[in-house]
Amino acid sequence: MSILVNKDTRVMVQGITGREGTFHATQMLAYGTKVVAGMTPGKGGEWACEGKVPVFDTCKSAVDSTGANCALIYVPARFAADAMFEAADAGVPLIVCITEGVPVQDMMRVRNYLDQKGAKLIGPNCPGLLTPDEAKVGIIPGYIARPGSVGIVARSGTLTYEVIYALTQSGMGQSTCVGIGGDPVKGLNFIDVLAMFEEDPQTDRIVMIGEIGGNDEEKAAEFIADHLTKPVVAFIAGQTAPPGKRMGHAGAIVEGGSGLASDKVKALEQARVKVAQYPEQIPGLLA
Amino acid sequence: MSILVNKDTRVMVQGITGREGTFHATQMLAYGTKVVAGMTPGKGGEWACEGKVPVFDTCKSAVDSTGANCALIYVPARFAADAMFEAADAGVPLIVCITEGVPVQDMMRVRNYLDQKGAKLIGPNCPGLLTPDEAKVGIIPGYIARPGSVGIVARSGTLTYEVIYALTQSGMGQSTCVGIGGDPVKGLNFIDVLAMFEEDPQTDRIVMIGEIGGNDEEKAAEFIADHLTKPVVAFIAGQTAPPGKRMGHAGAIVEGGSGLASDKVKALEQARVKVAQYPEQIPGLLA
Amino acid sequence: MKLHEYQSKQLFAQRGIPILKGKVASTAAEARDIAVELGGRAVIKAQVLVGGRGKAGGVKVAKDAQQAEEYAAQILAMNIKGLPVRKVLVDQAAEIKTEIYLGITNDRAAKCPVVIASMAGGVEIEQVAKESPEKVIREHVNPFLRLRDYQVRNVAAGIGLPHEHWKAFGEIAAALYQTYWDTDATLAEINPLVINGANQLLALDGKIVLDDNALFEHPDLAEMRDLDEEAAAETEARKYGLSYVKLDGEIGCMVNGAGLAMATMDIISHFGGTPANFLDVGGGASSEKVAAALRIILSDKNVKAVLFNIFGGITRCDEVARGILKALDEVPTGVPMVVRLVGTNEAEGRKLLAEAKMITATSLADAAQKAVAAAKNK
Amino acid sequence: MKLHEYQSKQLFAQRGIPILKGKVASTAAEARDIAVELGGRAVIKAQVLVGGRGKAGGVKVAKDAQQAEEYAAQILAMNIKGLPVRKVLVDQAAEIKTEIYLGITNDRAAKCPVVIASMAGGVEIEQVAKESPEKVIREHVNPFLRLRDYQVRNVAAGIGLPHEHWKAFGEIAAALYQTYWDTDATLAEINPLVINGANQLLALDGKIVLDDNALFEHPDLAEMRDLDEEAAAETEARKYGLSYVKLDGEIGCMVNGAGLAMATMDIISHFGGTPANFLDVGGGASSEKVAAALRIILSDKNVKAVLFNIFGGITRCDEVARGILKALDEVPTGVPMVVRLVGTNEAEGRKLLAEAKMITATSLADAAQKAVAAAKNK
Repeated sequence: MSILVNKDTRVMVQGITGREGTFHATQMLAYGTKVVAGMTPGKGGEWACEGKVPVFDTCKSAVDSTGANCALIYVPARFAADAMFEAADAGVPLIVCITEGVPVQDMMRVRNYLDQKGAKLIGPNCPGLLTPDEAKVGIIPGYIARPGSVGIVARSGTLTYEVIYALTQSGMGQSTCVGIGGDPVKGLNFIDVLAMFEEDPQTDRIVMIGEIGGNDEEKAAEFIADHLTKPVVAFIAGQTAPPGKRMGHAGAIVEGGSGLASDKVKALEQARVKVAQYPEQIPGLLA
Repeated sequence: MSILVNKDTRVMVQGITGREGTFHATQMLAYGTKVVAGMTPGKGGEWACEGKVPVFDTCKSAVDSTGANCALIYVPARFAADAMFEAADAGVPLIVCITEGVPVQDMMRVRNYLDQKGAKLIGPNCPGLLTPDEAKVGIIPGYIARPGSVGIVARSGTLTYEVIYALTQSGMGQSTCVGIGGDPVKGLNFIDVLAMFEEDPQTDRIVMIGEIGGNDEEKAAEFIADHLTKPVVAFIAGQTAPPGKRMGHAGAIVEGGSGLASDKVKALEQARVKVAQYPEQIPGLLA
Repeated sequence: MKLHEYQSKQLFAQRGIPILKGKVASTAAEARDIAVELGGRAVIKAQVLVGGRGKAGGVKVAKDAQQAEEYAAQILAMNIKGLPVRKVLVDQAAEIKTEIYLGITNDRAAKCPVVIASMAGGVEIEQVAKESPEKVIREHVNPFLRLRDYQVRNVAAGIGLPHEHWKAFGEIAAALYQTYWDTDATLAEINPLVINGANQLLALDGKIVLDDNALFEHPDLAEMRDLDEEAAAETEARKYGLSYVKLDGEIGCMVNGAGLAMATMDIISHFGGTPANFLDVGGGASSEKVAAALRIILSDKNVKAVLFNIFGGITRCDEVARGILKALDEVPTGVPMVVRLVGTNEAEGRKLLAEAKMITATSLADAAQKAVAAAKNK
Repeated sequence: MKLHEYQSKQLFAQRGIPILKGKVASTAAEARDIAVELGGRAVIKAQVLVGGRGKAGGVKVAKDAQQAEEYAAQILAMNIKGLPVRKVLVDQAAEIKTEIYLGITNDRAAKCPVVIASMAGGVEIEQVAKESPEKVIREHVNPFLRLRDYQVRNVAAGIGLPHEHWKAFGEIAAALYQTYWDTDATLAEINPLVINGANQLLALDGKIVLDDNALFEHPDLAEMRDLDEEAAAETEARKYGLSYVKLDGEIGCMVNGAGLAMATMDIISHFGGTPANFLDVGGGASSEKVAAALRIILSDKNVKAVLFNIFGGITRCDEVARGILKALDEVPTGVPMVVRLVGTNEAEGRKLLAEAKMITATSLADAAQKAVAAAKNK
């Protein structure tokens, strides 16, 4: 078992004929992921990734023809909202948006609409999902991961890699790695993913990587205290970040005295979550 | 039992300080309906209907203060959409809109939003609801009705009265009378109300009054054939209406060869529904 | 409210939909001048608010200005489905390679706009839908999201439009949706949307039907109403907020409520009479409104009897009775009147009418039979 | 991106929000002239992109033009929280009866806009919310429905605004929402919204923060950025699409990924060093971008060591290595460099850097400790 994606996940890549789209779709195929369709308007009928993936003009036709049940989005930010609307309208139940820089007002409408449609969203501005040896849906480097029992959920992409790498080095494999992304308005949040890991029989421990901005970590701490039986280890990035400055991610900003790393650490510790001081301490805290 | 409204229904009247709002709210009070609140922006703190009903500035404050669970709307057409949005946002589960002339594009957004909120809508452009001797929510004249076991659902207001009158004259009382309204995009439709009557223990027979335009009657016929055990008698107005002309109601128009009365009668007869040739035949067909 | 082809195409062109050059003429001489402007060859098209003008001979291609004048004269002399042709549109002629249907309308059942398209354009879409449903593509539009680019691509892919036309098609569809939404239309249709000899997309014909309920938001569009195209009585009725449709029969009807008004027409027909009109005086009808309604009914010279059928809800029977008496004061008439008043304040209403010499009835069937009899005796 | 008070109020005024007459001055003499225009009495307000200018003495009421000049001179000589004041806004003075807070921002948790209001205006709303939460009213807005009139009434009723002000308040709230939505703001705030001596509502102060992700849609707003208000290196970084924030420490950081960049700063601090900057070279960083990033880091004279922490995902380690080598060619430096490369094409990257004299590390802790040591030895 695992969560969200596995070897049966059938992926449609939106923006497959772009440079990054082609590169990562090829890597996903090499990893063994079922990339069943590509979508680029006006290129329907072509083939991508050296003839391995049929390209469609619309999500609707891609889904109708291939039974894709997961959309992976690599289109430029100005087209990202429409790409998500289109995937949801085509009936895709899981949408993963890698694209960075999507305006937050776009995302408010997207989330509202996707919730109506019952479609799950991961991202945007995220590295996607990885269930080791089953499916790589996004840009997490596959070779650093090993199958195992640790579930990872993180707002940051490269920090996710860092943690996967550290776990693998320590001999701890992963059930599923979920990069939920660094935007203020996004799809699945900590709580949603934590609940899935709690239900997943393969997962026995969880790593949660937060950062400054918002109060999702505080809410997750409350949820952990109330609903989780599996041990959770956390790390919060941005202890040294100055207030009022956006630290790369649109969501990573301390504003009006809220979103502080110290508050998040405190909330998590109150929920009896062990909090690492730097990523490489995590394997030790999990053991 | 009855459907939708009964003696416990707590009604908030939006537009209570208008001429029609005051007139009908007074009639409703006289009938024994629990009119617990009025709403007119800027008149919060006043009292309507000779000091019997407190007026609020917002639906939110009216609902918070009085526990109203049904909104009745008498505001002019250009404010009707917002009145429905406001009632739904205030958490009112049943909204009845008497107002005629609401633009259909407004109604498409209203229906979409109310469905999201889980609020039931009756109307617009309808006479409202009457559960004899329990609650009058709208403008159906109370004195023509008697409690009984016939459920009535109709697109037309005065035709509803006509049928209630004919039934009462013949000694047949009514469980609930539902005027769903004559607009092309509206709240509850025949199927929704038929299903409620089927579930209602008090109702043992049903009268359905349709008219030209759209194909709701055809769909209702299908639904009756598949799901109803109680006998249904129908009447369809507009046998002699010329095509391409809007017959009063925004929804009453034969267009592009669809919406014909004859097609509706045929569909109903195929579903073994007895169809009256004029309203006064209905009591005979029910007996 | 229906707009003419030339009006619809103006609204399209304002939002960037390519149309052919053309102008409206009311006389054959004007048509000739326009044809000269356009270079001679022209299409002459009757502007009437009914379908089927093509089959009726209301559209002709003229090879030069002389012929344009001749054809315009012929068409301006026509009656199409009872409507006299008062204007023609004189358009450039186009070489047509493909005829596409593209329309946006309200889907009552889905409660949202729907884009309808087909490569089988140029004929009525209802006919195509009936005969070859697989040729008709429908795309529902969320009224909050509005028409998205990908939905237009769904449509283009669905009808099999070649890629080379997608960009132009997308712009036209977006502009058509904008027209539909901006004008509160219940239908905005391009039929045919053609691909011409130069491989360009052009709206050759256009049709817009506006939502009467939304006209208060669009005074500019309300002014586009062609009063020549409707009975004078209908225009008059609108002034008073009355819903009136003229029919060909002998029994005038004044009813409150649209459904009851239709039922009244039907029952007249059931008992062997013919209704002269549909008339809904509306809820809460004042005596002024009732008087105006009676004047309008009696302005129809075919009317041999009048049936009043009032079921009081918002409308109060005494108000209606006063209106009838007032109207009879103003418009003395020998036409027999049958009155049925039931509902709110019915006793007061009956009392008021007691003195006037009117035939009264309590049941609808009784009232209809009396009206039919009165009209026959007249 | 933050806008100045005077810029925010311009955007408000364009949408009909009443503001006081006023102009921006860069010199005391200009301030005097503006005060003369305004009739003498004026408020002189420092225009800096940080809060708390009032407490710092950056707002003063001058009784005449002479005093306006003096106060402007004083304020233009100030530093507020490290930022030099380069402009003052010279506004009409107003008699203040009531101070209201009215703001619209994005509610991350509710995933929609939220209107926030309080009768306790004039101070920071976070403070009011903490001390007297019952005084703060919140109304969530559906992003498709947008702000409706009844929601504004909910807010007005919620804060207990007297009926007489509802109309003006409603118009201001609607215009504020329009400003917020049109500009893709993450915050649009009027604080205080005052009721003046003549019982009128006026936006006395204004603040807009724009969504950097949406600036591509608003080139006009992007041009309003005040480059004087940020470090030159931040301006330079933006040109290259780099996320850079200058800090006060000694160890320059070049990292890919915002989270990892923060974690790198944190671990430097954990091991006793001080980070000189936050820098995210982004996903798929090209060698040009990396070279630019290095130049920017080294332009900070406090930097005593540089830590490269690259975890390859979209970013490929060999590309990064090439960028580093290219930058070192262009910007010869004696600053010690610690490099940690892990992930996609890590072997190729390491090979390329093998020849350059760089301190390498594999673990993050090791890299941080080496960087801290290198900076101390320098």
